[in-house]
Amino acid sequence: MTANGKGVSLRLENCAKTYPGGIQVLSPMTLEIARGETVVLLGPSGCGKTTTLRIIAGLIQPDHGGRVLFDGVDVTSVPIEKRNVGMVFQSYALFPNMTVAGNIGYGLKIRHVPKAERRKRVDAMMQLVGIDTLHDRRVDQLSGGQRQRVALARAVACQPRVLLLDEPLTALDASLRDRLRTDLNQLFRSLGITTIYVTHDQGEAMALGDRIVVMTKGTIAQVGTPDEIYFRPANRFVAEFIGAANILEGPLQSEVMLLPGGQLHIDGGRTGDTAVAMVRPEAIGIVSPDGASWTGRIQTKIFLGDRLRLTVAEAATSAIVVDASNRLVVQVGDRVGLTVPNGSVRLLTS
Amino acid sequence: MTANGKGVSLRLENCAKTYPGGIQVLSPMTLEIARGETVVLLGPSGCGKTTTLRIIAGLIQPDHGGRVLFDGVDVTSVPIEKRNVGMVFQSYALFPNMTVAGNIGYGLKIRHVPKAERRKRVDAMMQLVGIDTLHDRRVDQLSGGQRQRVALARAVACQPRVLLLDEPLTALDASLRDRLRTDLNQLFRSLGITTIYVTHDQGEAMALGDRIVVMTKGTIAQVGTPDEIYFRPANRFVAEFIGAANILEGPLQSEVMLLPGGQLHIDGGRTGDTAVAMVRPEAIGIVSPDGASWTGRIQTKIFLGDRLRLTVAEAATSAIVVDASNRLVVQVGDRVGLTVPNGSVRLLTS
Amino acid sequence: MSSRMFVALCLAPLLIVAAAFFVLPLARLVVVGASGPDGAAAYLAILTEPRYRESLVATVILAVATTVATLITATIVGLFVQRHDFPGRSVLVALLTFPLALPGVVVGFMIILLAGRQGLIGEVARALTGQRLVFAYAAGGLFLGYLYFSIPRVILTIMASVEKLDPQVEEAARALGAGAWAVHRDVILPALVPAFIASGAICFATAMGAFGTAFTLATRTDVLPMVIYTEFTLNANFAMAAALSVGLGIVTWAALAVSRSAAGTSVAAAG
Amino acid sequence: MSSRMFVALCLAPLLIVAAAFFVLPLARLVVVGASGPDGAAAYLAILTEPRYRESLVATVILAVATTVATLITATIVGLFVQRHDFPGRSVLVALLTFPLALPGVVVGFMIILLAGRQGLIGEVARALTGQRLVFAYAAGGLFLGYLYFSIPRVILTIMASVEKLDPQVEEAARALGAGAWAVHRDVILPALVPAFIASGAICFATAMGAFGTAFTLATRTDVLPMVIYTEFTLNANFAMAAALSVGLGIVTWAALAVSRSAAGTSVAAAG
Repeated sequence: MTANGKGVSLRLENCAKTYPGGIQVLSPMTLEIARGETVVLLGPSGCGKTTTLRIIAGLIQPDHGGRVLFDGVDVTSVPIEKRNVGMVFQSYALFPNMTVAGNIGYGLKIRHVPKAERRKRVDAMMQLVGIDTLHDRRVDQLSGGQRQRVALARAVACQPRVLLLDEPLTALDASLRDRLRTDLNQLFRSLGITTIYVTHDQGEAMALGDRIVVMTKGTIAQVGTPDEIYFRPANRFVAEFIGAANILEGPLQSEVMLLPGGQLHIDGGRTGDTAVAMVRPEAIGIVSPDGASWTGRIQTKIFLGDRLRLTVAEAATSAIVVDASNRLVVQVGDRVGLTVPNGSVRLLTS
Repeated sequence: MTANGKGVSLRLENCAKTYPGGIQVLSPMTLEIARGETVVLLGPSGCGKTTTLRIIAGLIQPDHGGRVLFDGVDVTSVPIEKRNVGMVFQSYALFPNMTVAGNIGYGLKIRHVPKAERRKRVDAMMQLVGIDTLHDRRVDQLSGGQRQRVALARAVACQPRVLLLDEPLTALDASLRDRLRTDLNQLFRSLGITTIYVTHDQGEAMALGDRIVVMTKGTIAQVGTPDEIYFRPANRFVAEFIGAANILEGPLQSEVMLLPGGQLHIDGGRTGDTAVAMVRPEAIGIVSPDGASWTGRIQTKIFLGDRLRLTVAEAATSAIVVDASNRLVVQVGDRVGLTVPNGSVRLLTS
Repeated sequence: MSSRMFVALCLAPLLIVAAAFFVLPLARLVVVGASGPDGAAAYLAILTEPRYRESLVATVILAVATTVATLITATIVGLFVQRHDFPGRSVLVALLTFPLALPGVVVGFMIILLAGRQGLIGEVARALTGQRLVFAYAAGGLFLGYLYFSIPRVILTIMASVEKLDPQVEEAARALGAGAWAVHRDVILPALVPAFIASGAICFATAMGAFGTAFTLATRTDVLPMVIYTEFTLNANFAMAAALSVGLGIVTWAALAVSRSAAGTSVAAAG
Repeated sequence: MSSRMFVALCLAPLLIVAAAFFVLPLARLVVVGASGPDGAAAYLAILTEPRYRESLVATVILAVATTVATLITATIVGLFVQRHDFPGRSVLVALLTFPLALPGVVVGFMIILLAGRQGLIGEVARALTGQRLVFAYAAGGLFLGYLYFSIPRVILTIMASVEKLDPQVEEAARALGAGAWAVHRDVILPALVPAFIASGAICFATAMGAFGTAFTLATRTDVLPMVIYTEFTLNANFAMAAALSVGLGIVTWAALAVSRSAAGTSVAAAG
C-alpha cells in the first residue's frame, strides 16, 4: 500500500451553482468531510450531485460567496491541474493513444518523475487494482471492467489529496458491477484516502459509503451513515429513494395507527389527525390471520429466489409490499396476518 | 384483452446449429412448450439461448435433422414472415420513419386490415401497454421504456402464435427495468399467449418464467420452475449461476459433512470420500457460538439496506457468504455459530 | 477557464487572417461582377441574356439528371455490395472506387476514348449498324463523365449507411409479415434518405461546377463553368464572368445548405 | 434467405453493367497509354522525359505543400470555432465554408482578381513599395487557389472530429496535472490524427488532380493535369496523355488507399 492514511479534510462552504439564464442547479450547501472518509453523494439524475463533485474537483467554479477548502486552505480559485485530485469517470476517459502503463503513468510523467521510479509506481498501482498482466496492452483491447481498473490506478498513482469518482460503475453490466464494487470497497479501505463517490444507485451507496449525502433538486435531503439513512430517513423522499418503502397513512390514536386492515403500533406516536409512517418490506412478518391485529389479502406473489415478494391488499389504503422468506407457503387470495416488530415503523414529517 | 388464451404449443426436435467453419453453437436439443406457457431461456452470453430463439422465429435454420413444430405442424422451412410470430428485441428495433401508431399498426397494414379496424386495434394495444397518449409521437422522442412498450404493442398487435423476446429489458436502467418487469408479468398473464423470453438476468427469469431453461455452452443444463431451479439445482453450474451460492466441500460421514468450522447435517447424505454441497446465503442463520456445531469468524460486513451481507471465514475451506437480517448486531472479527435448517443444504453431483 | 483563455489568445490573430483570406476574394468577386459597362445589371443578364440563361438551364438539367442517375445506380450497387459476401467482393469495391483518384480531365479523356470520334462505342456501333455513334462531345458525354465522377463517391456514402442499418429493424418487419419488397420499401430505403439527401446535394454541386470534365467534353454544349471560362479568358469580360461566378456559387451553395438543414449538421462533414 | 435471393436476382445484371461501365474506360485508358510509337515505354517516359518528370515533381510538391498548410490552418480554425462560443460564430462558419460551393474555375478567377495583373494585392503592394506584386499565374497562385478549395472541406472534417472528442478525457488529463499545452499535445492532437490522415489524403488527391483552378492559373507553371490536357488537346498525343493519366491516377489512388487502411474503413465514406 503506497498511500496509506493519505488525503485531506474537505469543506464546502455555502457552495451554490447558477448557470447563465438563472437556472440554479445547486442551492447553497455546506458540507464537511473528514480526512480519510469515504462519502457518497446519492440522488436521482439532476439532483446536483455531479455539480458538487465538479466544484470539489475545480472543474466548475461555485457562485460568488462559495468556498472550497482542502485542510482548511481555500482552493476555490486553484484550477484543477494544480489541486492534485484523482478523478474517475463513468466513461473511463482513458487516453486511447497510450498503453495501459502509459495511462497510469501519465500524471507521474507530467510531474517529471524519473522513468525508473515511474515504472515502479505504475507496477505497484497495477498490482493494487489487479491488472498486473496488462502492462503494454492497448486501451481499446480492454473490457469495460479492466478499463475502469486502469482509470482507478491512473487516478491514485499520483497520491491525490482527494479521490473523486463520478458514477464509475454505471457503464458496466450487473455482475461486473458487483465484483468491482467489492474490490472498490477493499481499495478505499486499504488506501485510506479521502474519497467522494457520486452514484444514483443506492446499493453502491450503502456498500461503499462511510456516510451518504442524499441529494434532491439541488439540495441535501439527509446526511448520515448507511444505516441511519435506511432506518431513520429524514423525510418521505429519502424513505422512498433508499430501498423499498411502504408508506402508510392513517389517523393516530396515542401509539396506534388505524388502518383499513386493522391497527399498527407505532413507538412515539401521538394522537393527531393523519400521520404518515414508513415500514420496510422485509420488516413485515406474515402470520396466521387469527388473532392478528393487522390483516390483508395476498394480491400477487413473485418468487425472486432469495425471497418471496408479496403484495398485500386491504391492509392499508394502497397495496403493501412484503418481502417474505423464500420458504413461505402462501397462495394468492389467502387472508394473512401482518406483524411488525417494535421500532420498525418510522413516522415521517412530510 | 384481445388475445386471451391464444398461441400454439411448440416443439423443438433435435435442433442444433453449426456455423460454417464447424463451430457448433448449439448442440442438438429437444424442448416442449405448452400452449400459453411463458418459458425463459436463461444463461450467460454465448450459451446458445438467442440462437434457440432465432430458430423458433425462423430467422435461423437448424442443422439438417432439426425440426420446429407449431401445434404439431412442421414449420421448419416456413420463413419468418409467414410464421406469424411476435418479436421484441433488446435494441427496440422500431421503425424510425413511422409514428408510434404507424409502428404498432405496421403488421396490420401488411395484412391489409381496413383503416378503421386498424385504428381500433392500435388504440387497444396502446391502452394495453400503457402508452395511450403517445399516438402520433415520433419514435425518437420516446424514452427507452416507452420505446420498448411500443415494440411490445407492435409485436402483439397481430395476435401472433408465439411471442419471442430477446433480452427486452437489458438496455434499460435499473429502476425502469424493475417497473417494466412487473408490467411484463401482468401482460403475459393477461394475454395468455405462448411466450419465449431470453435473458441473462436471473432475477427477470425468476419473476417472469412459468418454467426456466438454464443453458450453458450450447446445451440445456436444467429445465424447471423457478423454485425447482433455485432450491434443487441440477449441478454446480446452475447452483452458482442462479442466485448466490456457497459451495461446501468436505468428507461425508453418514448424514454429516465434516468442515473446518465443525459439522453440517445433510439430509440424504451417505458416507463417501468428498462430497460437494450447496447452501444459499439467506438460508444460514447466525447464532451464538456457544454449543453451535458449526462456527466461523466474521471477515467482512456490508450493510445493503434490506440485509447485512457477511463473509464468514474459518467455517469452510473458503469464506462463506451469509445474508443476515439488517437488524443483526455483529462486528468484524466476532466468532459466531452458523445454523442451517433441515432441507436447505443440497448435495451436488459435480 | 485558463485553458480557454490560452487558446483564444493564441488563435484570435490567425482566425482574423483566415477570415480575411476567405472573405476578401469573395467580396472582390461580388464587386467586380457589378463593375462592367452595365453595372449591377450584369447580374440580371444571367437570366435575360439568352446565351447565359440557356447555359444555366442546361447546367441545372444536367446536374439534376446526374444526381438522379447517380443515386439510383449507387443505391442499387451499394446495397448489393454491402449486403452480399461473394468472392472478389473487395476487388469489385476497389474497382468501383478507383475513379475517386482521377481528376476531371482524366475522366473527360476516358469518355472521349470510349464515346469519342475514335471511341470504342463508335466502333462497336459501326460494326453493328454501319453508323458511328459519337456522343462524347455533347450533353451525353458530359452526363457520362459526371456519372463516372460521382458514382464512386456516392457508393461509398451509401455503403457506409447500409453498414450502419440495424438488421434487427428488418427482422422486426419480417416478423410482422413483410416480404423482401415491403422490407425494402418500408424499412431500408427510408433509413437511407439522409444519405440520399447528403450525397445528392454534393453530387449536384459537383455537377454544377465540374470543370475539368466539361473542358475536355463540352465542345458542343455550353455549361456554365465553360461560359465563365470563355467570358474570362477569351472575351476578357471580367464583369460578366464575375457575375456568372456569383450566380453559380449561389445555386450550388443553396443546394448544399438545404441538404444540410434537411439532414442535420453531421452531414456537413461529408462535404 | 429468400430476401437475399430476391435482391441478388434483381441486381446481378445491373451490377455487371455498372462494373463494365467502370472497368471498360479504365482498361481502354491503360491500353491507349501503350499504343503510341514507343509502346509501353510511354509509361517510362513519365519519369525519363524531363518535361513530364518535372511536372510530376512540381505537382507532388505543390500537393504536399497544400496538404500541410491546409491541415495546420484548418486545425487551428476548426479547434477554435468548435470550442468557443462567440457572437457571429455561425456567420463565420457559413463564410468559411462558402467556397465549398465554388467550382475550380471560379476559385481560379478569384485568385486572379486578388493576385493577378490588375489584382488587389498588386495594387496594395504598388502603393506601398512602388512595385506590383503578381503571383497568381505561378506556383504561388496555384497554391493559394488550392488552399481556398481545400481548407473549407478540411475545417468541416476537423470540426466534426473535435465535436466527437470526449471532454472527460481532457478533464482527466487536467486532473492529473496537465496544463493547456500538455492537454493539446497529449490528448487533443493525438485524438485528431485519424481526421488528419483522412482529410490530408483527400486534400492531397484533390490538389494532384485539380484542374479548373490550374487551368486559369497555371500559365507559368506546369502541373500534371495541365500537361495531360496539352498533350491531349493541342499535341493530339493520345498515348502519352493516357500514360500520364494512369500515372497520375495511381499516385492519388495510392494516397487514398494508404490513408484508408491507416484510419480504418469508416473514413472511406468521407471521400
